[in-house]
Amino acid sequence: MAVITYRQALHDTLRSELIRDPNVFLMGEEIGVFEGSYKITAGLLTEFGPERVRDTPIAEEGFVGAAIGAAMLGLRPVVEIMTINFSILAMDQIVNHAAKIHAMFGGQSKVPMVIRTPGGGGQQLAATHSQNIEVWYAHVPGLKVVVPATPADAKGLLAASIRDDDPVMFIENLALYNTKGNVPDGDYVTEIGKAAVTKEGTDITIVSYSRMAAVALDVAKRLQDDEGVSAEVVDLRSLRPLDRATIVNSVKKTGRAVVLEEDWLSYGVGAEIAATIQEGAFDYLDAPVRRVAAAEVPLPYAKPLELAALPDATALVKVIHETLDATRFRR
Amino acid sequence: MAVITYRQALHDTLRSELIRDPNVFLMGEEIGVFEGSYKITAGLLTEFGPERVRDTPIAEEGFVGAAIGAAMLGLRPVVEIMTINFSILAMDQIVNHAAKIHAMFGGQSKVPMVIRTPGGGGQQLAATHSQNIEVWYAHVPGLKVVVPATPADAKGLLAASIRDDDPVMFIENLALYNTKGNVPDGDYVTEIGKAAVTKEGTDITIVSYSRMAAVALDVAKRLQDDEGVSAEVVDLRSLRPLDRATIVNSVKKTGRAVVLEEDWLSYGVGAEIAATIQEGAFDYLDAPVRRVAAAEVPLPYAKPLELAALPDATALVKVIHETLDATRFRR
Amino acid sequence: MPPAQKKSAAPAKKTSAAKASSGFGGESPEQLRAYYREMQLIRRFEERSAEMYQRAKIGGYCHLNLGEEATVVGLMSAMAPRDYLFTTYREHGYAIARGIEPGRVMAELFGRTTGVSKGWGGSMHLFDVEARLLGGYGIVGGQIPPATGAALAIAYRGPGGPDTEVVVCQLGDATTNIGAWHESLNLAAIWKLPIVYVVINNRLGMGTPVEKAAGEPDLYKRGCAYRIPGVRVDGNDPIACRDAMKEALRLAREERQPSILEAVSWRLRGHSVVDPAKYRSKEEVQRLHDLDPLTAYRKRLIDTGAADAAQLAAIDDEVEAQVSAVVEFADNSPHPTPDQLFAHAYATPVANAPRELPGDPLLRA
Amino acid sequence: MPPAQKKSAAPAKKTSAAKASSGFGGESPEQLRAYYREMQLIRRFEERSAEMYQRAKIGGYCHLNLGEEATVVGLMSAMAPRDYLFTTYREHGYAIARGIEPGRVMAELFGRTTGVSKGWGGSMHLFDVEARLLGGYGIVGGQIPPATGAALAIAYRGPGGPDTEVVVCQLGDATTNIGAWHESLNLAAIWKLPIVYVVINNRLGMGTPVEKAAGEPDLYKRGCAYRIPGVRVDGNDPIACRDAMKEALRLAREERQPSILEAVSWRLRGHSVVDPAKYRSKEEVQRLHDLDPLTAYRKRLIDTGAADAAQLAAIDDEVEAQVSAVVEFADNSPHPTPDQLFAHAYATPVANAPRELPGDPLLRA
Ligand SMILES: Cc1ncc(C[n+]2csc(CCOP(=O)(O)OP(=O)(O)O)c2C)c(N)n1
Ligand SMILES: Cc1ncc(C[n+]2csc(CCOP(=O)(O)OP(=O)(O)O)c2C)c(N)n1
Ligand SMILES: [Mg+2]
Ligand SMILES: [Mg+2]
Repeated sequence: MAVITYRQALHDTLRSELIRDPNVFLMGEEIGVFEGSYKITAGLLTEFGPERVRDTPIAEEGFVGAAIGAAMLGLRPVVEIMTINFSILAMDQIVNHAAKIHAMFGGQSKVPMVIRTPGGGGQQLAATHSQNIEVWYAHVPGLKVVVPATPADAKGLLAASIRDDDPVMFIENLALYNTKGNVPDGDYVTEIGKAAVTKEGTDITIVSYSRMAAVALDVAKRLQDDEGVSAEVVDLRSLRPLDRATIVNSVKKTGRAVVLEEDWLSYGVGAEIAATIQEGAFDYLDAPVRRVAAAEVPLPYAKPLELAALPDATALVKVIHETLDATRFRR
Repeated sequence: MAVITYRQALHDTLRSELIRDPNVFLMGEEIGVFEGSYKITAGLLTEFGPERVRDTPIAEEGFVGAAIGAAMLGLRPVVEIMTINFSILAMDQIVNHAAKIHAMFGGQSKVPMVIRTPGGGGQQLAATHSQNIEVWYAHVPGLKVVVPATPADAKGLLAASIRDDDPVMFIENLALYNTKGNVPDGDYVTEIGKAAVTKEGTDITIVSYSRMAAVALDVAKRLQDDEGVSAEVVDLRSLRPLDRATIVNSVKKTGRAVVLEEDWLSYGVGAEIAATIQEGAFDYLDAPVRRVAAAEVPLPYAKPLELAALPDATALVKVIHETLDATRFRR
Repeated sequence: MPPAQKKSAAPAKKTSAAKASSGFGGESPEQLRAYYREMQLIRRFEERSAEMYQRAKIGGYCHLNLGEEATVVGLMSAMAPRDYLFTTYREHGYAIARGIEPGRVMAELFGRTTGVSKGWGGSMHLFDVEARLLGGYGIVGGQIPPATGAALAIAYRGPGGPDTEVVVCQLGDATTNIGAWHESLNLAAIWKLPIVYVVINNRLGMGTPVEKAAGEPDLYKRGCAYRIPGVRVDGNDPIACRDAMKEALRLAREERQPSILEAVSWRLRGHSVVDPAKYRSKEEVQRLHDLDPLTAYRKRLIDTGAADAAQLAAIDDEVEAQVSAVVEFADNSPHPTPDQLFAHAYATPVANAPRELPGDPLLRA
Repeated sequence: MPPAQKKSAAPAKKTSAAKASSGFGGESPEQLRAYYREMQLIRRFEERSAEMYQRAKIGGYCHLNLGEEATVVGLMSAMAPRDYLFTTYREHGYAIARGIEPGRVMAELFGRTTGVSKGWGGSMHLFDVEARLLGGYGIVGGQIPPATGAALAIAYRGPGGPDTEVVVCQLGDATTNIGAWHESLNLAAIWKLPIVYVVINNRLGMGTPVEKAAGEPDLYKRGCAYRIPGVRVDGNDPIACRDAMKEALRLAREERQPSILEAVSWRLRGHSVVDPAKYRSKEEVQRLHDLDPLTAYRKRLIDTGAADAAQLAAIDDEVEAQVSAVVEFADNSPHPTPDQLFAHAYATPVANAPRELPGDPLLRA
């Protein structure tokens, strides 16, 4: 166990997977000489050479598609797309090809590949560079969509993704790279498809993922300390598959739920969570499931506007209070 | 008023808009000489010439992006993308450009364009040609997403979309083209953003859109006739904006709701509907909102598998019965 | 058991004593007649497919290789079994010429479990791991990046040489206008990948002529933007196709030089079986009829003495019987059953994978 | 009021009697000094931008035109006010050279309401309807199809001629490898659109050299796949850039012939202000220093007698003062307020548009 950053956890896992399996290789824009836009791959070109740490031209559709073909021949490409916003250019290869090839050809071909890409807003990168569009991928059968929130999950889920025989969208978050946490040493693999209860509680369930799961945990701890409100936090860890049982069981216990998500409200991840909860825990719910999500505008550059548009701890606390009040919860 | 097909309604509206406004022009693959893959544009090349009915190469990203630029200079392009599956190749232009340009540049430029494209499964077109991915577009602020279910709405909403100053995803459905209905004569424009209650009822609300709204209406009529169950049908007509009030008001009256949708269940349109209902009509709901949606697999080619995967009237009736039974409804 | 299939490399059964002849194109009369047999097999297979579509045995979209038989047979005969092929939705002939039993191809069109893709893919999505046919693809240009990546995998594993593998990526003329082609050619160029891009120039997208769609309609030249060489060949001549393909394969195999091979031919019918091709004039239709590659090749065989009419008639009969058996095999094959719906959901099983059928409750108690 | 801005076409204020000189490149000494002033203005603007970024006055990404001043000024001086410009995220200089008040550009970088995009776009997304700057775009290649479509709109409205409009689409060297470029060039070619694709070849993507990324690194040749002509020009020479641009614009304007203009220069710093460019050797950094286009142009002015040191020093002082005023203007401008969040949600108002802030209930009672 060591305390390292989310970035370091990713880097170390890529490195150890490159060592473990000669079929694993990395590709992406500027991951080699430039060491990666966010420096996740720093040093790896020097250590593993240009065949295994492959710089690509700016051609998202081309190199993501190339990874698919390489995977069909038994390699295990780990592709970096600089940010999730640019994955849109590779969407046809991801959705119409990576996600389809196994089933559409009757199970004859595997596509063992990982696409690592960070999402997230709040960096003043403006409308086209700040999106959280993981819900699109989560909608697509054939993909696995993993959204680690902690350095430990970054490690364990990345190892699992690389060893998985299906295409995995491994979605990071710009604002998480510098966050620190305990990470188990040695070979450490976390099963895909299981949510984590990162804090137990009895009064209300907060469901979240990725960066917002960290915010949720923070808020839950504060509420516990400051107000004696016992919030349970569910960190989804993967959006597809979605661990409905863990969510529903939590709400059966608490009777109340709030979703915290960084994407736009309408048709976002929270919609599925709320829909799941109301179906799975209908008789247990004391109040509607509320969603704390981004305002529905292309994210503006100016800081005051950006702050107003993005969900945060304050908004979450407000909605928790409103939900507790609506059910006459006594603090 | 005349009874015409959905196809004819689209055709006639394109034609009358071309006549009405010289800035309106059509572009897309094979819409001219070939008269359109689904013959919506039959005859228009002959009548309006190749400048206004423009055949494009196979280059979805290129010509959709070109429509954006043309719209910025004041033209009103109406683009046909052969099926919604190919819109994925133009996704970057649609989402990162068409949807962003107005807001990202501080309101200086309008992007008055329409993308017409059919979705839908059930034609044995297999995994890559049978998708219903409108929910992705519905998630994106800056777009309007219109999903007509009837010939009348095809006409009224297409006219509205063409005259609208924002980019509109106008989503048709392969299986609707030959369906017939009453269509008002003359200039007829339907306001975007308002759902329609296509059948009133008191016992249960069925929320749907596009082809499934037609199935829902059928089922509702049958239930009324055969079993005396009074189902109300809400046809969303647009997914963005979503007319939450009409949905919620219906459920406040009926106390029960089912969503019928052709897309995959998880993170589909129905998730937003269910989430909306449980928040907006929490105290009125007698049973959980259930969703009838497609099985979560890449759609297989073989008919028995395809049939098993797609939602239909039988599944809807079953869920309606289960919902009624769960609330001890007496037929 | 599916009906037996003759590999294109195997000599056709002699049905009568052939006129003494040295053949042409450096091939024996036997081999030349085997090509004929293969072309005829594809021809009759496709004609029967059209018929089966009309009889609703086949659904969805269905695109035929009619008019491209010489190209298909010529190209495929040059490939080694170890080479990989990525192709389009217009690929029945390629599958057959790759050595896959035609019965399994027809069964796929029928959507049966005995089909090459077990009924999951249909006409547009033939796949056979053994034959190294790595897919027909329905998204225009969609096959190009994966094909390029397959070549990358070959390069990743070792340097070029006469025994190494090559990837062949087939695409249509109209497909050269899509971005994926550009990105892929560029990758192949800078990474020196063992791949041949074969452009089947049948002069039309669906109804759009190549000159209206491509800024450079001499498609073999389009590699100039990546320093990728190209060659144009008469797609109606199987020998020319084979020879050009051999050289392109050698370049890729031994020199790791990607290239473009453009084969020019004519699509004899509509874009798909449901397209009446009304955009073609009567004269055009007649001209196409005259350009039929099978007629031309047949004449050439007879003119050169590589075959006589009786031999060819015997082959025709044999093919006819084979194709009838093929259809029968497909028609007698079982349909998949709904319990198989989640069989290929994931290659690596995963917790909480959704398996609801439409109308199922979300969470089973 | 934003500080006044000199158009690049306007002669610079004479600060001392100039040596008698006929200038060069067919321009008067006044005009040549005006170019210098413009280049210097961009230089200082960018240097101050870097500084303001370090002081957290500017956020997000920030890409500078340092090293590209000669290209920017040369190209922009050839364009007519009626022409349209689509550019990239590296566009501060273009905005200034297009005649937009630098204060409004800096204010955009500061995210203020007085910014060209009212604070919505930031450094990467400058836009000004009046100046016909139709956007800086942050998605690599994203601007190319819309620029092509703008040219389509011009063609839709009428035939070419000396008074018609042209679209200029600027892109970087590494951007020539993306699919949108291919699709757009092809459309421009087959539709004969009035557009000039200007490739700013600064030899690098972020850290990747052009030779490693492009199969044909002579980028002006890449139009060969569409029969689109191309020209390469020294991007460090403003006069050469201007002249080449004039001809490209004429081709587009009068002959409706799209073309590629490649301007070769060097990026003097990192990809963006936060990139230390560690991938560059010391020698490389020194070499770049020697290639500074401002130093070279300054020397040329003096050598030819088009300016003397005192004149240039005076211009430098003037620019310095101007840029300080620019920063002050930006810094004193108001921030947008959260109540403006939905101001640009839709151009045509629509029923039921969502206007919830994070944490708001979904349906107001
Ligand atoms: C991305 C995409 N756009 C459009 C289509 C519809 N489509 C299928 S085939 C075709 C024409 C392709 O022509 P070509 O490449 O010449 O191949 P051919 O059909 O002649 O063999 C089109 C437009 C598609 N399948 N995918
Ligand atoms: C589609 C896409 N992929 C990647 C990026 C990240 N990115 C921004 S600029 C850049 C390099 C572009 O280089 P070039 O085209 O040469 O322009 P320059 O920055 O040198 O002006 C990259 C990779 C992006 N913005 N968009
Ligand atoms: Mg063709
Ligand atoms: Mg560059």
